[in-house]
Amino acid sequence: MALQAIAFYLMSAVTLVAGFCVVSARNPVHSVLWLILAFFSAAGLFVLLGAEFLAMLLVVVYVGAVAVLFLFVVMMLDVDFTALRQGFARYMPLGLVIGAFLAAEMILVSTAVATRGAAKDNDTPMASGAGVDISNVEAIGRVLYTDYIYFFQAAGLVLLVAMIGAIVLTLRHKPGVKRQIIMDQVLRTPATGMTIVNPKPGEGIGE
Amino acid sequence: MPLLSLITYAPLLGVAGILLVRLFGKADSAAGDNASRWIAFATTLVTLALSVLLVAQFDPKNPGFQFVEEAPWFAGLYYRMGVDGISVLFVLLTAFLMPLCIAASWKSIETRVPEYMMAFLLLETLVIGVFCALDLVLFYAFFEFGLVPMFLIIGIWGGQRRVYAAFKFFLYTLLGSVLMLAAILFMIGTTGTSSIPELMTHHFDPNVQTWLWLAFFASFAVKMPMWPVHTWLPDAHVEAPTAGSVFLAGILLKMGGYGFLRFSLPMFPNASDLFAPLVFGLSAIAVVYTSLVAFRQTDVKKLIAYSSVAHMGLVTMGIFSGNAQGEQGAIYQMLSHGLISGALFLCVGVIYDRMHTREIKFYGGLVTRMPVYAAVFMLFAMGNVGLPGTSGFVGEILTMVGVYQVSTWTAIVAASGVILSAVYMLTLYRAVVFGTITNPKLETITDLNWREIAIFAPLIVGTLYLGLQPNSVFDLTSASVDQLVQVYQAAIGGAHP
Amino acid sequence: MDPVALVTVILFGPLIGALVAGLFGRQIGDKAAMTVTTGFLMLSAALSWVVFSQWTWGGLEPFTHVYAPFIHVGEFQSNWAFRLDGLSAVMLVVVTTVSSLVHLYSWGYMAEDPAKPRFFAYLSLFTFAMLSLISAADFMQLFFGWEGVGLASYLLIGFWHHKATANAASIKAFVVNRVGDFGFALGIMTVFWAFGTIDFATLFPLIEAGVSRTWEFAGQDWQLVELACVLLFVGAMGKSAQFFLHTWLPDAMEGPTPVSALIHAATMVTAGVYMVCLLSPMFEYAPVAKNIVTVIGAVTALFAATVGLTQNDIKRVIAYSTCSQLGYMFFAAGVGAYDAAMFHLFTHAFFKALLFLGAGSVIHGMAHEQDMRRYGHLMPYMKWTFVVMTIGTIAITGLGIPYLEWGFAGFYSKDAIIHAAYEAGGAGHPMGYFAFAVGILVAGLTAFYSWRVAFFTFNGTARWTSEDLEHHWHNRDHDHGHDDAHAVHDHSHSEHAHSDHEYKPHESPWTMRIPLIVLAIGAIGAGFAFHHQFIGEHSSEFWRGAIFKLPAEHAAEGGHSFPVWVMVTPILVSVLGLLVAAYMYIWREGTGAKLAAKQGLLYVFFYNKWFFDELYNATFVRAAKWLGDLFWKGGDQKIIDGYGPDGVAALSVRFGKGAGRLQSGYVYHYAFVMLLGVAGLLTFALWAWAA
Amino acid sequence: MTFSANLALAIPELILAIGALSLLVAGAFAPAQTRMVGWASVLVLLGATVATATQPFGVAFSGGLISDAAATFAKVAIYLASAVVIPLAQPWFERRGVKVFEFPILVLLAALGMGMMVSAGDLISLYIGIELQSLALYVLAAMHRDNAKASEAGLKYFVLGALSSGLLLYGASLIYGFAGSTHFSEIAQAAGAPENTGLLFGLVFLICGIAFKVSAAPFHMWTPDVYEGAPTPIVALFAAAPKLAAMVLFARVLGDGFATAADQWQQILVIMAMASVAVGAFAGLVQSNLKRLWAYSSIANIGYAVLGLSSGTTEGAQAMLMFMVLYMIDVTGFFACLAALSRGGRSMETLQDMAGLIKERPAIALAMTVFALSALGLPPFSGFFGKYYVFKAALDAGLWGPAVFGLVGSVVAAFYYLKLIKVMWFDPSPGATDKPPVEANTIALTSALFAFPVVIVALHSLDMLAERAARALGLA
Amino acid sequence: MMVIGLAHYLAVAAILFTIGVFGIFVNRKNIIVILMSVELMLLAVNINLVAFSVYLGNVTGQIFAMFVLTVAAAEAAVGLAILVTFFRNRGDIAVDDAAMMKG
Repeated sequence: MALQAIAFYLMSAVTLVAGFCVVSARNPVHSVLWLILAFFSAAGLFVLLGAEFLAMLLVVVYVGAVAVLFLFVVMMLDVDFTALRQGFARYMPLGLVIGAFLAAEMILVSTAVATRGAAKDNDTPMASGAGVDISNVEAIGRVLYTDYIYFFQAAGLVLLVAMIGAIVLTLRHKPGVKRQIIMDQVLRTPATGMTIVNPKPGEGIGE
Repeated sequence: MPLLSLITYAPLLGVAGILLVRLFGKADSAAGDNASRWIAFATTLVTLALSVLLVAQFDPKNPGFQFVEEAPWFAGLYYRMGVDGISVLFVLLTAFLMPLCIAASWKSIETRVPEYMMAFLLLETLVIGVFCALDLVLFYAFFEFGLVPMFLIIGIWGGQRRVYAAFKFFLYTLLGSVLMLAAILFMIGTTGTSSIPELMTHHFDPNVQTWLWLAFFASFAVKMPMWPVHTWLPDAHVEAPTAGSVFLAGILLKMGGYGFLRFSLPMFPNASDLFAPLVFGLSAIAVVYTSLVAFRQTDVKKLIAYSSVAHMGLVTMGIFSGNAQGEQGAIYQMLSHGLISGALFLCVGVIYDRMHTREIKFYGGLVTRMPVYAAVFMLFAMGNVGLPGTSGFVGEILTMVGVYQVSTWTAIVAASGVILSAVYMLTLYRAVVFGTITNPKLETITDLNWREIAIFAPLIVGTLYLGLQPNSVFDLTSASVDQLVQVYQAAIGGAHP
Repeated sequence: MDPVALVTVILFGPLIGALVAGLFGRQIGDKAAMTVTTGFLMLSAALSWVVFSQWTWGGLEPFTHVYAPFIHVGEFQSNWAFRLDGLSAVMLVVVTTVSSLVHLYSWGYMAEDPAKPRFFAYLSLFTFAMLSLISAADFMQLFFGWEGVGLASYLLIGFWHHKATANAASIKAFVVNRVGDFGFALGIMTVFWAFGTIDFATLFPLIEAGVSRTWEFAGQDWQLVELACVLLFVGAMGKSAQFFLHTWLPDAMEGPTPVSALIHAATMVTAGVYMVCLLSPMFEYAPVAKNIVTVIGAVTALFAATVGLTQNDIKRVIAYSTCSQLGYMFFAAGVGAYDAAMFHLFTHAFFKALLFLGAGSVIHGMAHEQDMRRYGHLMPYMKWTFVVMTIGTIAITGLGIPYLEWGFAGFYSKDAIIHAAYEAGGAGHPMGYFAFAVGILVAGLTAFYSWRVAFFTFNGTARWTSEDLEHHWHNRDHDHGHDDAHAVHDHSHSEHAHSDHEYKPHESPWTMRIPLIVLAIGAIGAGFAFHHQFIGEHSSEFWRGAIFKLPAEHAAEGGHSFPVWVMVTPILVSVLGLLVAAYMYIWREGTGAKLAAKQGLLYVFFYNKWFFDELYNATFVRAAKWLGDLFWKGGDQKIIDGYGPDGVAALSVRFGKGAGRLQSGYVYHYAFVMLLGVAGLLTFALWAWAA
Repeated sequence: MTFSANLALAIPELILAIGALSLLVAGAFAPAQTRMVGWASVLVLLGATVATATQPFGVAFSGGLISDAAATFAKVAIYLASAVVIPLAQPWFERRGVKVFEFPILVLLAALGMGMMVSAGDLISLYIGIELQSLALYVLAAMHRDNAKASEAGLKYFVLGALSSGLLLYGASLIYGFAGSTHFSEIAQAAGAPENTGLLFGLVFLICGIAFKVSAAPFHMWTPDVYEGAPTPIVALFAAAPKLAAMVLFARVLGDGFATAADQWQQILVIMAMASVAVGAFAGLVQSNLKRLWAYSSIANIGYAVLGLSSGTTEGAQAMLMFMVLYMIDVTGFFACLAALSRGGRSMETLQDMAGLIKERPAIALAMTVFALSALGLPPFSGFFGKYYVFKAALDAGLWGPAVFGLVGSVVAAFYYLKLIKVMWFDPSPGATDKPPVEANTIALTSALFAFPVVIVALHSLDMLAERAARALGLA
Repeated sequence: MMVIGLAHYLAVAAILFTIGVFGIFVNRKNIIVILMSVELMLLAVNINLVAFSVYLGNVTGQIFAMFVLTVAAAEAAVGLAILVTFFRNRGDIAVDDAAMMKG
């Protein structure tokens, strides 16, 4: 029990500190790295809870994809980071007060939910799913493609939107770049490849 | 034959006609403008003819609503039209003034003529609709929509500060009427009906009545306008084109009084009784206050506008007197004010068209150049003063007689308006018409032309006829008014006859 | 002829004349317009005399003929009608006779005016209004006529509308009359409120029963009958130029002189008296109101006489004289001698119209000079005028022989009034003796100023030169301030009787002289001819109930058993006035001027009309202007608009700008606001759901 | 329930999804045929509309999808409003050199998301629906990618939208934790129980999240900036269909999930409604950009819709539905007008640009006048009837103060609508405008005709439909 | 303290959420950091969901969390794409710069 507690405190502390550093780091690259740390420790918390599949997803999806994407964009955009540093402190005190206030309220609310809600009688984590012998992955797998097929497909469409969006917004055909279009080459005939002009005296060949 | 709908929407046919002209003709062509004028004029004449037919077929013995049309609309609301002795009069007044407004704009409006004519015709439809509507929401729709054409008329064809005046007019009245809307919705919600005749017999709890009354009052008091929410009127009048002023004074103000008669008294009798002293007080203040203000004006139109406020003060007090003399007097006063103040604005328009200023100081000695004009102006000035023999007198004396029995002091204060109106009106007349011409620009001013005489003629006849034979109107209204008074008195347990 | 038809012709004849002349005057020409109006008036006058004689000797019974309904609203029932009774019969002849004579007179007097049709139309219109007033069967028609004559008066006073003074005077007349009408209207309302009717015939029988109705105000009960009578009398005060509301009458002399004769002497101004007499059934039940009438009448008589002593404008003197005589009539009515009041009204119409028209004749002859200080020694130039003016003066001063019952018109009526006042005093009327004393005193003053006018004008030395007249004649176009001139567009010098180009006073044409002669006959004989009917032994059968007296007061009237001094004092003071005037203006000519030059306190007070105009200017006029400006600029613009629409609009825009500043464009601000919203709503929820 | 039965209830969604996918493929192979893809998308949307109108009612996918009168009502409106945007926007983009076939597909997917929202019976479908819709809209806002304003608008929209999603999710997690389920029906049971505080806190977060989507104050801050920056035809989409979807979702959550706690959320909604009206009315007074102005106007109008909903009755829900549908037509028409107008190739977006429009383009100016008056709530334009329902519902629910507040707010707002009319009618024109494209013109004028006078006759049937829809929403 | 219950996880999530929120409205430097803050918020929500799921013995929460993850990834992609567009137009991603439109 104690070990679990220690693990919990350690990992949550890491998560929170890393999270704070994400926000407060001066260099965005550092922020991304802190973000990755936060995800890792959060994944640890998931494991602690017994949600191994989610933990794995978090690491794979977030660290593997999202965080790398962030890193990529940060590196790609040629931003002068030194110029971005001003103006943090001015806004800080008020933000802190509001943040603290909000946090206090949310903790209050969370406690209320924890003690009065549907989960109030459960002091210890339960294995999710129908039976104890079913693993976390299996439990999810059983419902994901049956009960939740609708959401699953819809989530796929969300990803499709993201894909289309990213393409629409960022894909550029630079007009100066010459591309090889095989079809055009194959379909080329003498009729399309050559024009016969009959220039009159003094006119030359127009465009 | 759905006569009321026909009268109401007949002007829209004119609008359609002008639209066609506008679509298929060249923009801003003189021919198109003329065609628009003639179409508008013909349409208003047709409407007038139909209204006369309406009055002819109207049964004055029947105190209830006649020519009722009914069709379900939505959410339990109905398209419901009908007239009683009170509203038929206002329909006639509207139809009567409208051709004059069009004729008065014949030469003085030269820009965007088709739009102007359409706005006026639309206005006619809406105003007649207000007087005919027997469903709360329908009434409100006509009532509110009327703001738009008037807004455009003031704003497009108005004077220097037309934008200010148009906005003030619109927002002032809108603020009043949204409160009325709240009351209307509440009434529909609690009674489940929006039929005005039904609501007239429905008894609201006195406490509820108080609030409803106040909400309706907010709208109608602004519309009348009553002191101290009258300040939009002088601005609107001064800036509006002549016909706009005529219509504003002649018809639009009457919607407030009509509203009091149609809603406040029969539907909220207890509240009306409760608030009558308030109305009396405001009206009495209005009469004296605005008369004094009128006395100090330097702008002819503004002076007449303020005088309108004073006259409307008499109307409100007459309405809330709750006896036959007061009600009839108020109705009559509205009718007469429609003619007289309309005519006075036309009188101003005549000289404004010629000189393009309304400053009193600019004028003087017009009588030597414009004797006919002087005579016409004199007649209406006297009507405004309430000289017996003109329609102005009948309304004034009856309202005061009515109020005197209920609130003697109010009548006494209001009667002092009789003196003050003479003061400002005669001072104005003297400054503009009498004396010798001192302003060289006036040397060439011309007297009324035949068109103008033709416009004034019906007004002159009307003013004098109504002044000498008011009973022909009372015959029309008395059944409805008597019923109104009876219901009201029964509701408040009054001892008055 | 059927009396209804007769009176209908009488009533509408002048209206038709007025309409024809007024609407088509330009088309049909001056002569035709004048002929039509004068013709109709003559007809009316002739028929009026027929009606009057039928009434007096032919046993015509009172009747009311309804032409059409006027206003019928609930119990408020009024009709267009003609009520013929003793009072209206008397008034008929007065009005139509004087009016027709004035019409005729105006042919000459207004000969050079370019707007003759308009003038005649106004005159006829006035006559119609006056006739509808006297023939009213209810208060509404009475009020109609009442204001109608006011309108005509306004139009005629301002007839020469290019003159600023005429315009001011006309407005003043109208407005002051309106003040009276304000009371009148309220009086009508009180009557309706108290008795539920405005029809005379229905009303009068109800009064005795309704005396006890009261209106509670300021913790006291006010008797409605008293209130109504007082208010109605306010109307009478305005129309008849009684004290406080008299200021318009002298100014009304800005109008053409025939107008002064017709409206401001003979007819319109007597409407107040007529009304009080007509309403005698009410006034009899309103002792307080009667006292007020008496006091106001007496004070007016005195006041106007004192002012009349000092004036130099010939028409103004006569105007004040009118005012004063009206005072007589009122206090007569106030003490209950309605018949005497009516009789004086009747005789006064003749001699006062005569005096005015005579004065007009003088003015006409003197190239429209009205200042008596520039007259003198006119007798040789205008003998006719002199004679009729003297007759008029005798009539107004009431010369006659007391016990012989023989004298000029004024003698009968004025003495009757003075006697009635004395008698009322004896019968316990609280104001009777006061009125009597004033009556005696004013008789003396009247004699003085009336003779002063006569002597100042016709006798003594000529205070004019022919250069003056010539100058006057030529400059009248420009001399608007004082000149009672004809219209500016007149180019008809040659028509005037100055062929030799030497300017001197001249006699008026025959069209003007005939009316003077007719009126002079009336001034001499009207009293003698009718005093039996009006106030004498035949009076009750003459009036036939038109005048009502409560029996208690009626009993005191026991014939002519007055003390000798009461009988002779009026005539003595009149003679005294005559002598003083003769002394000052003939025998010691110049005494008056010397007195005036001293500027004594009393003289200044009188000369400036007791400073009423100044007082009213300083109070009402300035207060109205000040309040008007205050309400307009302070009330409407600063307070109502400032805090109302304009203020709210400005405030809204400021709110809008504030909201706009919040919308800074920075995404972190937006996020911050959202967070504030969440925190706020959460907190609200915590707080609201805690219960 | 068989899978096919489930699918039968999701036919409109299927049509949209399959349509989007196939058009994506088609577009990828024939990128030049953007117009064709566009019209095909319109057909897909119309097909979905027909399918919606004819489909049976029921609950599918373990409560994730609800097909009922409310969903049908809203979906028809949403699909049609979305369909209108495609022909409106494509020529607009083409004139500005943006020729992408993905645009109609994104609209299809957004419509699909909105459809999911209005059919949501579960917190997860709620969330995914919202995100599907939002992501598509973020992209659409920034679609005019060479335009600095558009990308800034997209960015702001995205950042704040993500924040709101976070709030919404946090609320959803609390609700799930308290109720033990994500199904509205089970949440309703928990909400009915005593000591439901935690659930209601979750609800506050959820409300905040949805309020962002409808842009109710104080979650409105994005609206003016996004409206101003985003391409005009896209704003026509933003302002109409998603708002309705979010409002119906709102009603569904509150009605299906929290009907028993109506007293509690009513107060919050009233506050938001009043704040929205105030912000919309006052901040609009000082605007000179019309799109921005209309953003504030929409904030105020959403305030009215929320007010209607806050009455917590079926009548209130009906009022909200009526109001939203009528408002959608207005706002679509208005932005169609703006999209139709240009002067010398430059968009006309400010008040001053509209000077003298009545002379230049009488039809469009008249249409804009109608929309302005309708938004003002002046009878007999459609906006009035919307307000009629809303205020009647509020008054019947005893919300006196808020109703009067809202009415007075509408008077304040009237000022800026009048200003627009004033500029168009009273002021002289600075110069000729370009010929408006036929699609935009048609849409604008049709909408205007609906706003008046067609609405007068349409009201009767709309009333019935909305009433049926409102009854399905589970409010008392 | 030693027994770790649901409330503990919820508290951690609440604080993490606040940090995320805080990051959005306190940050004035860099829009990318704002996007990362959003990810933190979603992470916090996921902790909530998973914790509930576990303590309720109900797999829905985990599935919900999974969808949240999916959507978060999509959101990140779209967000970054928009950011890139913005950067291309403005040459900068300072938060203060994104204020062309205001008022």
